[in-house]
Amino acid sequence: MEVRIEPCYPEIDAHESRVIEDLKSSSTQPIAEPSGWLDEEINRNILVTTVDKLLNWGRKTSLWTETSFTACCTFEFISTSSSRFDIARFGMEVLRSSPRHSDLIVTAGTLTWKMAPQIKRVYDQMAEPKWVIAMGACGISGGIFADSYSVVPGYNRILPVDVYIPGCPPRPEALLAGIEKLRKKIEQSSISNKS
Amino acid sequence: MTIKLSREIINHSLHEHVSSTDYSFESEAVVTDSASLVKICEVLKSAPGIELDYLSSVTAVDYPDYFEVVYLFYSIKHNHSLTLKVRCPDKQQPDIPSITPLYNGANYQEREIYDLFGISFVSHPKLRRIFLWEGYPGHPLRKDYGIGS
Amino acid sequence: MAHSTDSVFINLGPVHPSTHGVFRMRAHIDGEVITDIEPVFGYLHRGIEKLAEGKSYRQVIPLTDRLDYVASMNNNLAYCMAVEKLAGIEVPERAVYIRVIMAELQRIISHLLGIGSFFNDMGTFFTPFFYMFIQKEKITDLLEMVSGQRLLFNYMRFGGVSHDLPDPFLPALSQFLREMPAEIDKYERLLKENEIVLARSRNVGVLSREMAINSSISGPVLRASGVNWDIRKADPYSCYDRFDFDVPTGSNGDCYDRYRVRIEELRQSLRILEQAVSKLPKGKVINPVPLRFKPPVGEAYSHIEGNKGELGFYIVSDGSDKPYRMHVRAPSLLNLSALREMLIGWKLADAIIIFGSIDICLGEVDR
Amino acid sequence: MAELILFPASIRSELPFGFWLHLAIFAIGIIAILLTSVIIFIWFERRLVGRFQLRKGPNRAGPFGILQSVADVIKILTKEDIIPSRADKFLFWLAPVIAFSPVVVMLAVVPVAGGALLADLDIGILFIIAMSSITSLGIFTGGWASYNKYSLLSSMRVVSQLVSYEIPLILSLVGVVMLTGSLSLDEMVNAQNVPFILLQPTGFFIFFIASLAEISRSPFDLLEADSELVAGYNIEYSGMKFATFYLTEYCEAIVLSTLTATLFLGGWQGPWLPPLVWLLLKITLVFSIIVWIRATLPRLRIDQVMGFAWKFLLPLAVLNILLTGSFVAFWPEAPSWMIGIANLVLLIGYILFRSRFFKPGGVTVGAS
Repeated sequence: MEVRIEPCYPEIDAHESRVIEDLKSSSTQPIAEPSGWLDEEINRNILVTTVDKLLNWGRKTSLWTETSFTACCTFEFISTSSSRFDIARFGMEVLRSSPRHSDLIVTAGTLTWKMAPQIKRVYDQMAEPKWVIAMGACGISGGIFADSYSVVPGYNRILPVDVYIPGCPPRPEALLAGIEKLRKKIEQSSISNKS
Repeated sequence: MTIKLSREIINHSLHEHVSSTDYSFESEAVVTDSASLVKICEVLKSAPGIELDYLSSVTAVDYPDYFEVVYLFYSIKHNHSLTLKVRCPDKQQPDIPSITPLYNGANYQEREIYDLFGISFVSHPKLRRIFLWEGYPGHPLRKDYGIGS
Repeated sequence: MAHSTDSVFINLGPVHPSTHGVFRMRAHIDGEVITDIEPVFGYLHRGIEKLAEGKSYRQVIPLTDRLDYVASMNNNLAYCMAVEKLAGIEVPERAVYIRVIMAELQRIISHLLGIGSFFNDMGTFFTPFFYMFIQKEKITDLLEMVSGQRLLFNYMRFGGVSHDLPDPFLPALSQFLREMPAEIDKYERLLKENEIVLARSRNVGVLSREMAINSSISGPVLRASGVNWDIRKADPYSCYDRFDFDVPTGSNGDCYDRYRVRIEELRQSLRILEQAVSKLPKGKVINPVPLRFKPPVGEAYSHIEGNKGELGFYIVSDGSDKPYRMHVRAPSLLNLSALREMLIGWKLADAIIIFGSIDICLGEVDR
Repeated sequence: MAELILFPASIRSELPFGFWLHLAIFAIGIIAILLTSVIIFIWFERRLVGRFQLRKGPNRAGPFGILQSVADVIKILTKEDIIPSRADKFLFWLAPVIAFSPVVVMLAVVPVAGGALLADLDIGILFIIAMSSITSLGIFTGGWASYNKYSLLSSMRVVSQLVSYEIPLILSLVGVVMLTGSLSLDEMVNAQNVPFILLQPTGFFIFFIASLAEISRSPFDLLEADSELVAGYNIEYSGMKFATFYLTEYCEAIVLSTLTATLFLGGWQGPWLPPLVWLLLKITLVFSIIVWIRATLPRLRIDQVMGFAWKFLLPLAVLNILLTGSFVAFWPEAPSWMIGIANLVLLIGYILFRSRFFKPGGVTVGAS
């Protein structure tokens, strides 16, 4: 029984570890969530509100999710999209695997430092406007694994998170409530100020 | 019922190939040193009546005085099992021969032990970190690594 | 005139729709054919084994939930059995039966998901997946009844289970057991002899018997290669020796056989469940152990036939209230040992199916 | 207005700018109907797939969720337009245009009522076949220009698959052409006293399967194979360019449904209802079948797809031509039911003959 020797790519590995180390050292503090929508009431006018209404309606009604799920919460997300809870009612059943097509990252699961550059890259590749939902305790703070040597304590170290959904894992109802929160938030955003 | 192999059967099979000082018994497990590991594995894998063809798991424990690598073998044919332990007293530069050429199933487990304990497996086909990235400082499952950040 | 082609280096994963999580393969492809592949692990390495060393024995149970998150009761069971073996704790008869019921329900969930995602990888646009999920949700409801959680149950304890079955559980389970065989027949009608399914999965990704044994493959993948090895039969634990059930084995070791073995195992699980429900004794469900529980110095290895293969826990105790070392014998990781042998030479589309037919869970691979 | 659209043949003679009026009305009408129906059909497909999967599908935006696709359009059109830094910028921009335009143009020769079509070309069928090949060029360009390995693989698949399926597709139409004696679609619809699906079941079978492959719908959706190629040829496209590709995909499906309805189901012909309504009903029927197939069947592998075209469909198409040709040449006055039955026998016989080589079913897993 001859087993062929696995190929080995030391240069790629070295490069990737450099990326991981860089990201690890540069993300010691949580990124604040994009909060420009809070004080935008001032610079509103009639024209922009009407356009805003249309755009925001379109954006909130068609949130396409990127399939970049990491761990346990994935199954609650899939449950939510399956026949019983049917996320498709909100037009969200379009799971695009390409980040260019998607609007929303649902961070379902624990993030490790090895995975962090990939998730950040996916987020960077997504086209604006884009949103992030931190789903589950691990997504918020690292949860039960926060003390571990390899786990990122919360997605907000590397991504600006819009909505946090607590739970380990959150129930589908909780996820739907979180999505509803995000839709409300989108409703209140405006094209006239860049968040 | 998976039965533990008795000392007599093991002694009977091993005495022709391995000197009896190279291994000892310790509560149902065979304990040996790194020098005669591969030889013992070869014998146990092919000896008639034993034929331990299935390597269930490989793991390591960091005891205060030595590293212990624990192998658990089954025989699918005879439905019996054997625990084999290898002790490695050198805590600075522990090394143990690899049994990946014999059992392909040991491949990733040995890499895992290398990654998390820093025990190097001599003549392993690809001894690189498996879970953590290259250049990660330290070996987390060692007792001196510390828990938590 | 001979044409030569360059092989292309391509990354499958870690963010890829069909790597079942965050697995990654660096593949060399020549046209569509895979010439070499290097699996890359560790994108979900959460250090569970290290974290366990810092927690008391009971606090480790929630950690084990998160190993194979598709079937967390099985992990609870294997861990509790290892600690019970270490400390010599007896389990009441009723709890033993409840554990078997939970483990088999979890096996059904896991196999349903495995089959569903296998067909998803084959490109069926979620339909079989959602059909399976409808049944999965019914079981989830059952398990939620007993534990209050939907995914990570944390139900088992040393010496039994955390509390008794609620009153509506058994009628609901019987209802489910009545409905499920017809559902399995429905899947069979839809998929078993579908021409495209056969064309895509038969004789694809063949894993020989010798290779499977030498690579420490276990569970349905091993049985599909024709090895009759099931820990429930080979080393009966809990009360599996009191049940009458069969071990399905394949003959070719291809993707189709792996799918068939899972379907047959669904049926066998239902058989076990029926017997377990009818024999379920009365009595207490836990022999309580103290909160600050200190097992004697020593070590114990205990294994069960998990949903994906042999799931074992190796625990070393130094007499304190925390495990000195906990090792998980993760079937998902070891089932990938022969991945390269199975993938090389097949087309890219086959590779996805072969990978899907192994049915791994990344939480368990990387731990 | 409806009068004008439904009976435009009269415009030409009566009005001074008859031809231009005709052109304008039809061009605008086709594009308007096509774009509207794409939006409705996307929603229709999502709802239908939802029903296949025992769930509801989009139902929140507007009544029954019918505005769902409108929301999608608004969102996609206002998304950031990313061009990868290493992409070929010009081709990257050009590809969606190349892919989209021929699809619309194809509708020019499809009659929506008796004599009512934009351009009554004598070579209507040839025009459609020529145009349908151009789309693959656009997809290939897009996949290549993206500088992405997945999209490159996908575009390679496009070329091989689409070129292979052109041949059975064209050959399957020869039977229809022989029965009609004309290449004009208008004539073809007029000739269908009995829908050609009854006279030419083999031709219909080949045409439908080959055109499923042409538009890359399941089970031939290899270029968008989600599970292996992530998103296929449009993986790097975002915003409006992605929308164009998305539009192309559905326009192709609608055009295919239209052609199937026109060539094999009697086009606009039908009692009681207006011709346009009949045509739309038939289009919806064919589209539903496409969605049904998509929701049911797994995907084939690339070599199986190619083998199916060359080893199975091509011989069948040639046999079909021989059979129909012999009728037309040697026994022109044969009753139409006889042609239909002979054709059906050919189809069933061929499938049974070929299926000897398959060994379906069989259980390899036993319990012990």
